[in-house]
Amino acid sequence: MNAEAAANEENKSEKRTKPSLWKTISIIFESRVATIGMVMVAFWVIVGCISLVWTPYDPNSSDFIQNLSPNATNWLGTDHMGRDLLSRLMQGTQVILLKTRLPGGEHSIPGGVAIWGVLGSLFLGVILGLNAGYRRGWTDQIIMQVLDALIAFPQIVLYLVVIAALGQGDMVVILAITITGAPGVARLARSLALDIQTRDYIRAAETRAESAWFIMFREILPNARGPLLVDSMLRVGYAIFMIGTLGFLGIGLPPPDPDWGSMVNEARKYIFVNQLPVIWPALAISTLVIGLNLFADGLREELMRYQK
Amino acid sequence: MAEPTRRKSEDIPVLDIENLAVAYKVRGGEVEAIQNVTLDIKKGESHGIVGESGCGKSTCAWSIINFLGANGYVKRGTIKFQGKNLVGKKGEELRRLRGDQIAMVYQDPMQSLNHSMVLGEQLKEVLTVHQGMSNKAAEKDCIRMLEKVQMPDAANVMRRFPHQISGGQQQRVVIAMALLNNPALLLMDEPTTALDVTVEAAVLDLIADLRKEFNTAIMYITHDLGVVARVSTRVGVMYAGEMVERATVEELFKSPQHPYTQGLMRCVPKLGTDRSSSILYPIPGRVPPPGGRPAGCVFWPRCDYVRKRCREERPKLRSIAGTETWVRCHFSEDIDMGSWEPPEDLVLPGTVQKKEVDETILEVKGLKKYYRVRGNSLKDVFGMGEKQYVKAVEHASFKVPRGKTLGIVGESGCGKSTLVKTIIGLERATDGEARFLGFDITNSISARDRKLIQELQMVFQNPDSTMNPSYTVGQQIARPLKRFNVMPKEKITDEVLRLLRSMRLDEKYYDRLPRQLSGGEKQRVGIARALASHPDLVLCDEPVSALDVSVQAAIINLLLEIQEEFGTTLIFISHDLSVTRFFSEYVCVMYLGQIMELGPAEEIYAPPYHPYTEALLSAVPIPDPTAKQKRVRLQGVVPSAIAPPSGCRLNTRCPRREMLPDPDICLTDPPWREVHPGHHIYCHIPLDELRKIDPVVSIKEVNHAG
Amino acid sequence: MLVKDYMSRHPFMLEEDSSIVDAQSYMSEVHVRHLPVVGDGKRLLGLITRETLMIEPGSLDSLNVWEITRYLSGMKVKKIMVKARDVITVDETAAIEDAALLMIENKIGCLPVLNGRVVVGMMTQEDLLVQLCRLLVTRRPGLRVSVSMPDKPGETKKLMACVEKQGWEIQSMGGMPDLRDDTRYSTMIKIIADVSMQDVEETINAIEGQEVRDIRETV
Amino acid sequence: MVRFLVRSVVSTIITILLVSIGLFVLIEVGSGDISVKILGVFSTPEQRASYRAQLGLNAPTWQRYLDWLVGNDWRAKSRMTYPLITLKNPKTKEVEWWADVDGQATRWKMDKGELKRLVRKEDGFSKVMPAESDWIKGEGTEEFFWGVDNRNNAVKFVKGSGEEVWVLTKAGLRKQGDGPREYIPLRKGLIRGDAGLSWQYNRPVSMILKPRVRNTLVLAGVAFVVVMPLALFFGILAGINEGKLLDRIISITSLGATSTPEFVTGIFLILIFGIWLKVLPAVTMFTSSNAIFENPMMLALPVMTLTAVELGYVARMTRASMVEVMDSAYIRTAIVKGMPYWRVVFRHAIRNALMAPITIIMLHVNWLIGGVVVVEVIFGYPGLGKFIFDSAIFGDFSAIEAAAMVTVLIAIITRLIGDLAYTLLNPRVRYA
Repeated sequence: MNAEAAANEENKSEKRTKPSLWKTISIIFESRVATIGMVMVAFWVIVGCISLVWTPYDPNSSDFIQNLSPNATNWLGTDHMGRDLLSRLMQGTQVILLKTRLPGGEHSIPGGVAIWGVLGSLFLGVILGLNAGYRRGWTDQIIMQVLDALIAFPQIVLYLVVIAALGQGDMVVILAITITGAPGVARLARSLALDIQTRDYIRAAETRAESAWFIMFREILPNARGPLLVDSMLRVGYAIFMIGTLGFLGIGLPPPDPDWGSMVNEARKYIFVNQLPVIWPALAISTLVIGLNLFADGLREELMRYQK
Repeated sequence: MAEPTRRKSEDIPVLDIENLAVAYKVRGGEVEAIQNVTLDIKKGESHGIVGESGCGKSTCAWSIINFLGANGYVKRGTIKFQGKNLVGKKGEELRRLRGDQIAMVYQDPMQSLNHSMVLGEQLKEVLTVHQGMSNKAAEKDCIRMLEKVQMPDAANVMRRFPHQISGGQQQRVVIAMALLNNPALLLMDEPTTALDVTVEAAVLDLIADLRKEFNTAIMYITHDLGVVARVSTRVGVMYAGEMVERATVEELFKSPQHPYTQGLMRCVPKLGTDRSSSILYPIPGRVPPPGGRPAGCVFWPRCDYVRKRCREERPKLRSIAGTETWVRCHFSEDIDMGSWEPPEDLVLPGTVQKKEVDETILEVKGLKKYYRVRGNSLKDVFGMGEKQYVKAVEHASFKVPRGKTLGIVGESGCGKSTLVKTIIGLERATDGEARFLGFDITNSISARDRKLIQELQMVFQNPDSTMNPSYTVGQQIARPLKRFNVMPKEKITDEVLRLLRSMRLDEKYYDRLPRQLSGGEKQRVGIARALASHPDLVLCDEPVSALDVSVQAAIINLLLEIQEEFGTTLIFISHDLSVTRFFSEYVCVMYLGQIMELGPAEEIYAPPYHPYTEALLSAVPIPDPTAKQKRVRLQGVVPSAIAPPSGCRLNTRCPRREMLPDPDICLTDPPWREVHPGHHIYCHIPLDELRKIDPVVSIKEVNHAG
Repeated sequence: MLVKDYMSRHPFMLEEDSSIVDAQSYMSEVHVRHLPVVGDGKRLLGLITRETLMIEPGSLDSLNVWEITRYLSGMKVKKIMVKARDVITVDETAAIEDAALLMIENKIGCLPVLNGRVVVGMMTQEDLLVQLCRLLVTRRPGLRVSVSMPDKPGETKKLMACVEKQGWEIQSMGGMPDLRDDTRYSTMIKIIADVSMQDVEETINAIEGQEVRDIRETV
Repeated sequence: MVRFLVRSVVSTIITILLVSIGLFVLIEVGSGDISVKILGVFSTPEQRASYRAQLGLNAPTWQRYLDWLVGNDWRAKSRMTYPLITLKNPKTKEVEWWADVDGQATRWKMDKGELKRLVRKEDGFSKVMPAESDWIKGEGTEEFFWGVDNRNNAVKFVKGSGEEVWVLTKAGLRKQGDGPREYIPLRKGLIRGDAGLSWQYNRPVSMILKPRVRNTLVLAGVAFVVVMPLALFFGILAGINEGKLLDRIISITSLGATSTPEFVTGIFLILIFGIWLKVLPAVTMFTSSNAIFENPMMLALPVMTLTAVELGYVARMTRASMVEVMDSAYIRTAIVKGMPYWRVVFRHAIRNALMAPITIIMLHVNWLIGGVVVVEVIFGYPGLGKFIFDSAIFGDFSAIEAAAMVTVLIAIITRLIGDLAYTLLNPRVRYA
C-alpha cells in the first residue's frame, strides 16, 4: 500500500467545509481571560438592550426620596434628586454603546457614540495606514508627518479644542473620538502593512499586476484584521473612558439622557452625604473598560497561538 | 591502526543518553516530543544528529542542559554526563555545569548575542562568573580564544557590538564563547544553517580543528546530510522523536539500514548528478506531529516495506551483528537497498531529453540595477551629499532558450534575487536591455501589457508566506485565472481542480486554508498559482530551500514534470549548488552583483573553473563522507555593495589571484573568456592556466537508486 | 611532547560537597582511582584517591554500625580530600618527562594538570605507559632490533646511514645508556622491510663497533 | 546617528508647524464668526462688522495665521511713519505698543476730526498734543495717517472721515465717532512669546500662562518621579515571574488601576484620605498660584491620582517588554552560559527590556497631560490643564490656542527626548 494514499485517506475523514464562524468565535472560549472579559462586556450590552424597552422606573423623574440606600424598591438606591439609580445606570449604557442621537435630537441611530467613534477612526486610520505602509516612500512620510502632528495633541486637549470650536453634541464627540483615534489605528495598520507587504503572496499579487487598492484591501487588510480587531476593542474602552471623563467635566454628551460620567459629576457634590451615586457609575465604567481590556488581551493571546 | 590499549575509564562516554523521553505539557494533556532516544558520545568525538524538522533534534540537545521551558520535562530515561546522571539536576548545580562543562551553540548568531552589550563583556563574563577570574585576565584569555577561532582583529572585536560584525564572525564569537571554559561537551544546534556556503565551510573547518585541539565531544545537530557527512564521526538519524539508526558516518552513507535513512539518501541530489542521469525519489507522506504518531513503528505509514508486524509492534533499537550500526527496524536485514524499486503509483518525471529548440525566450544584455542609498553624514541628510548606490546587479547578460532551465547560484547578497525581480518587473532596471518574447521588459510591471505579464510568473521561496493566509487554496489559484481572463468564469472551478490534481493534490484541498497545509503542499499550491495563467517563463526563487529534504525532492520532481508537460522555461535561483546542478541545463554563477561564470551546467562543475566557482564547489557539503574536496577558501568578508571593489569584484578575496604575474590587473575589468561557445568565464587568469587546476570534487560513483 | 598533548583531557571530576559514598561509587563506575575535586569553574580544590577514601578505623571506634553508615553518608568529600595546596600538580606546558619525574620522586600515581588554577586534564602513570608504548610502537608488524654501540658521537649516524642505504623504513627508534656497561649505548630500532632477520643482523653487525644484541619480529 | 537626530528635529519642527496650522484652522475657522460669540446673538450686523474690523478678522486666514504665529508688527511698520516700539506698563506689567517720535513714545487719537498725539510721560500717563502736521497726502484728495491707538492697534486714520466704530468696553458695546478706518491689532506672535489677549481675563495670555505651566510641570514632574521607579519595578517583577501568582496579582491590579478613570480615582482618594481618614486636605483651596510651594501637602492627592492611573499603564508595558525579552534567544544564551539568574536579569535583560517602555512612556506624556487636566479640575489645581478647561468652557480662543500649543510642545519635546533616550540605549541605532 502506498503511504501517500494512506495519508490522503486519513485526510478524507476531514469534512470539506469552510471554517465556520462558530469555530472562529469558539477560540474566544479557549482563553479564560477572554471569556471573563466577554462576559463582562456582554453583561453591559444586555443591560443596555433591556433598558431600551424597560427600566424599573423613569430614569429622569424624581419619584423617590432623596439619597436612599439600596432597598427592595430601589435596588441601587436613589440620588440627590430622588431618581432611581438602577434605572439611570441602565439608561447610561445606551448613549455609549447602543444609540447615537442625531443633531436636532429627534432621531437616533443604532450603535453608541463610542462604537461609531471607533469605527470612524478605524475607517480613517486603516485607509491612511495601509497607504503609508504599502506604498512607503513619500506617501508614507507625508501621512506619518500629519499623523504625528495629530498624535502630538493630548487627547483631552483635542477634545476640549474641538468642543470649544464646535460646541457639544453626540456627533462632535464621535468626531473627536475619530480624530484622536485615527492616528493610533493608522500607525498600527501601517506597521502591519509594512510587515505583511514583505510576504511573498504580496509579491505574487504584484506579479499579476494587481492594483494597489486591491493589494491593500484584499491582500493585506484581511491578514491585519486580527490585531486591528483587538486594538479596536481597546479603543472602545478608551472611548468609554473618555466619554466618561468628558461627562464628568460637564462637556460630554448633552442632556437629557444620563451618561455615567455626568452622573458622577452631578453626584460628587453630594459625596459627603451619599457615596453610592458616585460608586455605581464609576464601577460601571471600570468594569466595562476592564472587560474590554481582558477580552482584547485574551483574544490577542489566542490569535497569536492560533497563528503559530 | 592498532592503538595501545586504552584504559577502561577512557571508554566511559562523555555523554550517554539512554531511552530518553521528553514531554511537553500542553492544554489538555501532554505530548512526547522525543521518545526513546539513545546515544553516547565519547571524548573528542563528533556525533552528528540528522533528521527533518519536527523530529525532536533540538529538544534532545535542550534536554541535556535541562532547558525545556516551563512546560517541558524529562519523562523517562537517563542522561549521563561524565558518568553522572543529569536528569533532575537543577538550580545552582545545573548552572555550574552550563557554560563550564557543557556549552551550546545554536542557529542564529545574531539573535543569540545580546545586541546591547559589547562582545567583550559577553565573552568575559563566562570566565569571570565561572572561574572568578579578574577582568583583565579574562580579557587576555578572551582575545586569545578569539584568535584561536581565527577572528581578525580580535582585540578590537572585544569592543564592538554584535551588529557591527558579519554573520560568520558572530558565529565565531559564539563558538569562542562556548569554548572559553574548555567544556567537555559542546552541543551545536544547526550552527551553520543561517550562513552562506563559503562561510559555512570555513566554520566547519574551524569546528573540526578545534575539536582536535580541545578534544571536546561534540553533538552536532543538522538537517543537512552533506554537513553531517563532513563533520561527524558517528551519526544518529532521528525520525518523529525517535533515534531510528546510529552508525559510523562511513557505514551510514555506504549502507544505510533503516528504510527512512535509505529514503533520505534517495532524496538528495549529489553534487555532479543531474536530471538525465539520476532521479530523486521523495519519501511519500509527511512527518507525523508529536501528538499523532502511529502505533507500532513510527515510520510505517511512509515505509515501502511495511508489514503487519510493523503496524503492531514498536521495534527496538538493536545492533546489527558484526557492525557498529544500531537500527530501529524489525526487518532491516531483509531489506536490500540495491534492489529497491519505486512504488508503482509514485509518479516520476520523465528523463527523456527534450528536442532542441533554438528559440531564445529571454535575452538580457548589460542589465544594471542600482538602489539609491542615503549616507549618514550631515550633508546627506539635507540631500547635499554625494549620491550613493548599491550596485545590486551590474552588467548582467545572458540568454535563456525556450523550454530550458537556467540556474542562478550565488551567496546571499550576490544580486540573484534582484536580477529576478528586475526581470519580472517588481523593480525597474536602471540600465541595460532585457527582452522577453521580443518585448522590452526593463520597465516596471504596471507598464507592461497584461498578456505579457501572464506569460511571466514566479514561484517563491518561503512556503509559509507564499500563500495569503486569509483565502482558501481554491480562491488563490482562481485569482490569476480571473485576473488574466484565461477562461470563462464558469470553467474556472474545473480548471482549478485540474491544476490541483496536476500538483498531486486532490479536490478536498480546494476549500482548505493555508494553515491546514504542510510546507510542501503550500509550495505546490504556489506552483499551481504560478502556472494557472499558462506562463512561458516561470521564475523560481529558491523554491525548495525552505523545505525538508524529502519534500524538496517531491517539489523538484514536480517542477521537472511540469517543464516536461508544458515546455515551460524556468529560471531557478538557488544557493544550493547540488540542486542547481541537478535541475538546470545552464548555470550562471553570481558574486556581488556580477556574473562570474555562465555556461552549460556540466561545464560549470568541471575545470576550467572561475576561482569563485571553485571556492563554492569546494565549500558545498556533499552527502558522502568518501568524497574528496580540495580546500579552497575565500579570505575575508564580502565587501559592501555600495563601494564594491573595482575591476573584478572578487579581487579582495580571490584564492587564485597569485596565479597572475601581475595581481594588480585584477583592479581592472576582466575580459569575458570563452571556453566553449556558451561557456564564459569572467576572469583575468588565462584559460590555459585555469584548465590546469584539478577538479575540486571527486566522488566515487555509488548509485543508491540501483 | 608536552603534558598537554598527552594527558587525559576533560577528566572526571567531583564537586567538594559530594558525599564520599557518591565519590566511591563514581570512582568505580568510571574506573578511575583519582578524582580531582573542583569548584568555581573547574578550579582545583583538592584530590580524592582510593587511599584517601579509606578512613582510619580509629576515628569510627566510638560509633556503632548504624551510626557509621549515617556518619559516612553525611560526610562530604571536602572533609577528607587532600587539599589543593598539598596536591602535587603539573602545568600543562611541562614536558612529559618532567611529569614522570614528579611522579617518581613523590611516589604518586597521578598528577592533575593545571592551566593557571583550572584543571584541564589528568596525567597518570598509566598515561605515561601508554605514551611509552606509543613511543616504541610495539603493536605494528616489523623487525625489532636492539643494537649495542659505543657511547660516542657519530655512532647513531653510522647506523642511520646503513639503514638508509638498504632502503629500510624506520618506524621508530629509541636509545639509552647501557646500564651495565657505561661505555656503550643501547639503541632500539624498528624497521619495516622485506628482509630476513639474518640479513638485518649481518648488515648491522658489519658496522664497525656495533652489534645486534637482539632481533625479533613483532606483530 | 547624526542623520537620525537631524531627522527627528526636522520632523519635530514640521510637526509643530502642522499642529499650529491645525489648531488655528480648527479654532478660528471651525468656530465660525467669533464676533457672534463675543458680542452675543443679539448684536447687530453693523456692530459685528465694526468689531471684526477692530480684531483684524477681515484679513485672509493665512495672513491671520502668520500674524498669530510670527506677529504683524513688521506689516504695520512698513506703513507707519514712525518706528514702533514696545514698552512695559509699570502698573500692569503688560506690554504696550508705542511709536517712537523723536525719542518720545507716542500714540494717536482722533478727537472731533482732529488728530492728536498722546505722548507718554515718565509716570506712564500721557499728555495730549495736537498732531495735525502728521497727516500724509494720499491718492486724490485723501489725507491719512498710520499710527498707534491706545488699544495696541496700528490704525489708519483718514482725515475728515470720522468713522463710526463700536467699541467693546467693560460696560458693553459703545458707539464712538472719529474712529480709524483700518486696524492691525499689533502682536509679536506666538513664537516671540506673545499669545494675544485673553478675553476671559482681559490680560495677555502669556502672563497668565507662565505660573500655570510651572505648576503643572511641578505636578507632572512629581508624579513622574513617583511613578517611574515604582512602575518599572513592578513591571519587571511581574515580567520575570510570568504566569506565577505574583504576576497575576500585579497584572490584575494594574489593569484595574488603568481602567478606572482619573475622576473616579480622584474622588475616591478624596473620600478615603480627606473624609474618612482625614490625613490629607480634602478640598484644597489654592489661594494663589504659588500656594503649592507654601503647602506641598496639597500636592499629595493630585499626585496619588495621577500615579494610580499611570502606574498601571507603565507597569503593564514594562511587564510585556520584560516577558518578551526573557523569552529571547540572547537570554537563552546567557542562561546556557551558566550565568546566575539575577545576573541574567540585571545585566542582560533589563537594559533591553527598558527600551520599549521608555519610548512608550515618552509617547505617553500626552496621555499624562490628559490625566492632568482631569486631576486639576477635580482638585481645583491652578495648572495648565485647568486653564485649558476654563478657557474651553469660556470660549477664550487666544488662551486655548496658546495653552494647547504649550501642551503639544511639551508632548513633542518629550517624544524627542524619548527618541534620543532610545538611541542612547540601543547601540544598533547609535552606531547605525
